[in-house]
Amino acid sequence: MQNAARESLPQCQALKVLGPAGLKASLASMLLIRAFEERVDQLYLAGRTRGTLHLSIGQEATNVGALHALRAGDRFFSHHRGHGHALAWTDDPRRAMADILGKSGGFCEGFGGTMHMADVKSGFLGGNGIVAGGLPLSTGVGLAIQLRAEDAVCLVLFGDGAANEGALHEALNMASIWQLPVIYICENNSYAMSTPVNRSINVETISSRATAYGFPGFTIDGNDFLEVFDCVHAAASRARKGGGPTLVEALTYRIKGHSRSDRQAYRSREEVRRWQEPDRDPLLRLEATLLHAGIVDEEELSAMRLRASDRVDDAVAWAEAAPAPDPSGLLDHVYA
Amino acid sequence: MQNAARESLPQCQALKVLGPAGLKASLASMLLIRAFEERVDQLYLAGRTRGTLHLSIGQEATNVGALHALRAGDRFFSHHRGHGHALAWTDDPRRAMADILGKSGGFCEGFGGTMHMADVKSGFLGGNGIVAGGLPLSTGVGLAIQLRAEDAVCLVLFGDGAANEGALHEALNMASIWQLPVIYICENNSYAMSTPVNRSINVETISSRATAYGFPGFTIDGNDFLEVFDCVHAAASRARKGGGPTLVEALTYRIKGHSRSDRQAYRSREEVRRWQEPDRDPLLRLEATLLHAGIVDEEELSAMRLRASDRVDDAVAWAEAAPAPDPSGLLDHVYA
Amino acid sequence: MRELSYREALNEALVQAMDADPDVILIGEDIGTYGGAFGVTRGLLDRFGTGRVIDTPISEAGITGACVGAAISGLRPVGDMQFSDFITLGMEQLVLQGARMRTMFAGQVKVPLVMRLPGGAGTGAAAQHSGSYENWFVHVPGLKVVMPASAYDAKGLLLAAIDDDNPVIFCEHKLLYNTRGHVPEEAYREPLGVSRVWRRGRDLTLVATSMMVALALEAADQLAGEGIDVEVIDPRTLRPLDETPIVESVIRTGRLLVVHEAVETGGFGGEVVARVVASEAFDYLDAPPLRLAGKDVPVPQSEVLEAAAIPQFRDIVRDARKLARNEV
Amino acid sequence: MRELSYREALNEALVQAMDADPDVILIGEDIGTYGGAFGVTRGLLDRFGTGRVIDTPISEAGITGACVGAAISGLRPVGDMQFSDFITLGMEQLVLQGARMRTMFAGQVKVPLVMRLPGGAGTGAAAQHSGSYENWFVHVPGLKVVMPASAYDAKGLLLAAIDDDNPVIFCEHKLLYNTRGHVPEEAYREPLGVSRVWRRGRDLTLVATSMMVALALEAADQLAGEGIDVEVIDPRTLRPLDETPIVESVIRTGRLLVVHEAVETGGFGGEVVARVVASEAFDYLDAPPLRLAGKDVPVPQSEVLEAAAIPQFRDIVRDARKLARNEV
Ligand SMILES: Cc1ncc(C[n+]2csc(CCOP(=O)(O)OP(=O)(O)O)c2C)c(N)n1
Ligand SMILES: Cc1ncc(C[n+]2csc(CCOP(=O)(O)OP(=O)(O)O)c2C)c(N)n1
Ligand SMILES: [Mg+2]
Ligand SMILES: [Mg+2]
Repeated sequence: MQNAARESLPQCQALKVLGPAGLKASLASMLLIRAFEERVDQLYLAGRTRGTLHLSIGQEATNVGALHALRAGDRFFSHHRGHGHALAWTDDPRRAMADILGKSGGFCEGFGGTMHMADVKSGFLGGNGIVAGGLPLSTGVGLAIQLRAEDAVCLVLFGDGAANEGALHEALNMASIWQLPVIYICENNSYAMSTPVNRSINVETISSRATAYGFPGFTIDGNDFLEVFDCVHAAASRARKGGGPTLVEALTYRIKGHSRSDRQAYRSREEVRRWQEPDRDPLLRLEATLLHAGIVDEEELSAMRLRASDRVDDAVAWAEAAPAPDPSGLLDHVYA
Repeated sequence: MQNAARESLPQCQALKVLGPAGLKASLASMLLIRAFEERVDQLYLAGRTRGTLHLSIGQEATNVGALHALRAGDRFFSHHRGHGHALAWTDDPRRAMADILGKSGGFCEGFGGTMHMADVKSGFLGGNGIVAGGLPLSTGVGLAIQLRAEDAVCLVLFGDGAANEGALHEALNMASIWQLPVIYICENNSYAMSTPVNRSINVETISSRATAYGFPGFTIDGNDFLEVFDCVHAAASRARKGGGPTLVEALTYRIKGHSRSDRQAYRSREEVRRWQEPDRDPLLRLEATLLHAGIVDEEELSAMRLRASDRVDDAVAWAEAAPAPDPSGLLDHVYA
Repeated sequence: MRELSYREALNEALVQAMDADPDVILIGEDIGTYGGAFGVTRGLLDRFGTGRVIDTPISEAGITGACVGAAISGLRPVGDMQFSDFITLGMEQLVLQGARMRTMFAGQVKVPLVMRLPGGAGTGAAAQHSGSYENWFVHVPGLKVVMPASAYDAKGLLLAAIDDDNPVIFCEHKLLYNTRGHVPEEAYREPLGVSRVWRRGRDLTLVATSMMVALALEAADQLAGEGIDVEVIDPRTLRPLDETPIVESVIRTGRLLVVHEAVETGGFGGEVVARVVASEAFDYLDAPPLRLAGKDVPVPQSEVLEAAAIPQFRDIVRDARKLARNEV
Repeated sequence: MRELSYREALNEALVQAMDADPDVILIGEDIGTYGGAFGVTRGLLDRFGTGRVIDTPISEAGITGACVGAAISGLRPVGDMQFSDFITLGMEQLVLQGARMRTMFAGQVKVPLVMRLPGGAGTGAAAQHSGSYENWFVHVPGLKVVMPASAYDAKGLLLAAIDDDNPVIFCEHKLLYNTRGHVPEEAYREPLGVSRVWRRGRDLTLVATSMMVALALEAADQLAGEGIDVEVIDPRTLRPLDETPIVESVIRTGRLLVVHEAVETGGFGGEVVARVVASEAFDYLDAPPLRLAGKDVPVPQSEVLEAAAIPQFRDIVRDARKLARNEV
């Protein structure tokens, strides 16, 4: 993987669609995710979180690239490693932090926590604790969009490990025979918990599975924001025109352990370090591209980094000040 | 589909492995299945069966070709349309008929009936009422064979409709990464109940799905006994040598309705008739080949047909004379 | 009075719901040309087209997920599981997604779906096509569970289930499809969460569900001839359970027998008994509350074995008589 | 006396079973290098190799089917569901295949498998990772259901479950993994189907399972100080249920409280109550038999909400006290 996009930015759909300001907003989103996740990691180490935690560090280009390629009216499903998706879509670190700290005022008011953020009105149909759990759901959303002839798409994110669930098979097949406007993004971050992807599948690419259902699949550099954006944007345009589903496999890497309990015996520190180098780290790569293109300068970049960190400070303070959920509301949402 | 095999019999593995006597035995098995199923159909129409019924008529070449390519020590899983498999393997129409008539003395003693015949000691691991239900099970049998380094394979039969269950995906993937000695036979008989195969998948062949998992898949003429035999035999040889799984899609046709309740509004009589012509009917085709090769003559053929019909008469008489299951044994098999 | 079969009543409910609301769609295997495995959706494809009567591949997790996804998008899908047993393939989508999403997201979504489960034994369909799983769903907060025992209730409850904004498990019984009864033409609703008292009686309260209701009523007739006056109550909705009429009845009769087809152990009968004995009816009990239910065995295929596994008319008569006569 | 944690006790049971019998194999996600999501299989890959400690892709139906297929081939697989909730993806293979195959085939097969389900709430894992599903399995003939509450029982019952020739659902609790207790070194078995009376008492019978056992014992201690003498019984095996000690106890105490973490409606408590009131203990009941169980809501993530959803020590004390004092 090289930073091919760096040279080809002028040809990128991302530049045309987002413009320089939009590109900066996307970079800001990636910076926010990184700062947010690093803070969450500290909060965990300080014993201030509860339950599990799956961090997005290293996957920001896919998180933001995929979601910023959508537009208002579109919908998406996230998964268990979804802080990045929540932030890329809502740009609301306060609410996300409130969820993580189990407070009121977040997306899910103490009911859902880290894996179940959702902002349904805006089209964010939620995280999921069940690997591949969003895949069958996206079929129904795609159907609804199609039946109502809406000009919208549904995107569903999942991991490389999720690609081995039967749910994938059923969802991809149904989307293909009905030509649903669904975009499947496999965030292949090289591991499912302790299982390297080459121990769980016996083919070169996960995207090749799409061909077994009769629709296009692409394997792309998931740490290249521009490549992710362009690929997803093209898939969405096709889907809006009735062109049916697309499977996108975005190659990326999980920098942190799988979750709280991970001793990471299955990989070397050296391997992790390699993915943090400037030619691989998704933030450093987009920064370099935007600098090279003159869209940002070093000063602005510093300001952006500072702003990301400030917003995270604010989010933590806000969430810590928020009240705990009121147990008297325990049964409020079981039935409509 | 033409009767290519007719000319190429001398090159067929089937002739080498089975010899002329074996080929005759296979034809006899196909004749038995046909006669048996036609009788079962009559018994149903006369109100003498209970529950559902799925007949194998038209699929005899796949039934017998696949199972006669196995050998002692091998195992297989059948499915809901499994009378043909039971007969091809056990050559025991009495027990099969007893199961269908809900009598004692059959394979499953009144507990299982038409969909749940099994003769576990011989390697017949049972029919299944759940579409694709045998697929995950075959993974476990394949694992057991592999762990014990047995010189055996496990074969699992399923329909075209079953190919859309998530179970297929999980089973094929696991077999591929572990290189299990499992052979997957998809009896593509053109319909799943009322659903034509081209309405439930969006690719040309079901066998192509194997490539998405990284092992060979073949689409063959499932009404050509010799082609089925040779393909399965080769797959079994490969599997025995540690070569891993194979997916075989055998193109065939279900001549009768799906089950008792089928009004067959989804297809034309003409279509059914075409599949009964001499160039398609699996019995007529194997008969013609063996006649042409001088392995049987017309007289012997007539005798074989008569014998099939006699054996079915005998099976019906035997099963009707058998006692009903004793309800005092109701709870005998719930726990070991 | 117009009579319809249970099958026709369900069909009419679907037609009326779909006529009234374009958001009502059907999703399932062979529900189009074939008309559903039990003929319940016959004619609907012609009337409403492939956009609203959606024939699927054999993919039960996919079907369940499609229903949940469509429901949170504002549609009102009615899923068809073909046989109740196949929901074992959709449990994750139904239970972990459909039933929990509203709570997990603190009320941000509604999940208005109906999943039809044709269940029950008695047809010789054997262990994988004869199941009664209703108590699994009773045990899942977020779901409602409905189980109509007559053509009249089939229509009224299905219309109410489709109106409901929650995921409703709708348990039909294969042997009921051909049973007939009075069914008004208009699109009436029978509210969820209301038990039906089929028959008043002073000596014993018989709570029965689904297929067992008709047998219970027959048994009550026979026992009336013996001077035993049986009250028969059908909860109709198992979750939420309207226990008041049951408790009131037991206060009057002092005796309770719960009859269902599902196997006894871990079944719905335990829930009814536990609620009754925890209620004020406890002080009025003259005899131990009893259950009569399916034997603890996978449903066998052959007639004699199957009949031995499932409560029969004579079993109900026997147990009710014993209970009424204090012979337990 | 040697002490081990519940986790270590399970690990030791696996080691001893695998040492003794080459047919015992483990199948599940991340059970190798990772040592299992809760560390129960730590060290086993090194000891027994990849042929017997089989890390799988994320394919729960596949895992369940692999266990059933291996079991009918003469192996004794121990499956690991990572979280109990994920068995929702394997219900068809477990219930329709594994539990029923022996009966459908009239006894031709044995299905000796153990499926380990780490379940329960209390860790802030939210609605899809905190479930207690034991009563679903209690409702399935062909399965056995085991639920150890202590390190000692964890080891003894797991060894017995592996010995058993039937499919056994082995319900562990995440909050118990770190609890410690006396665990002998030898490979002892605790027989399936035998309740454990943890504490004798005259005033009230408290039946508790899993995590609730320790809370019940604490509550009994506290109540003893108030002059209320509580008997605490842990069924340990929920199916088959050894009800005799419970019935005998209620005959002595006249009062029954069943406590479990799973939601109340449709839960195992109903089964216990129904059995007790149908028994000779009926005549000895001095108060309505009661249940105390999880609230009917998907388990929430945050601490206060989660605590409100699950029975707490103080809830047990409160309900037991009320019952003992006839305040219900
Ligand atoms: C159905 C199911 N099985 C297993 C798990 C436990 N689990 C949570 S995340 C995970 C690994 C997922 O891997 P992948 O899909 O690659 O996503 P990643 O964690 O790498 O982002 C596993 C096994 C789960 N949550 N759901
Ligand atoms: C899981 C499951 N879903 C649905 C059914 C109902 N059913 C029985 S056979 C069948 C069609 C199967 O089609 P196919 O696999 O092509 O086999 P064929 O009947 O054509 O031999 C269906 C839908 C079932 N038995 N199991
Ligand atoms: Mg991954
Ligand atoms: Mg077919």
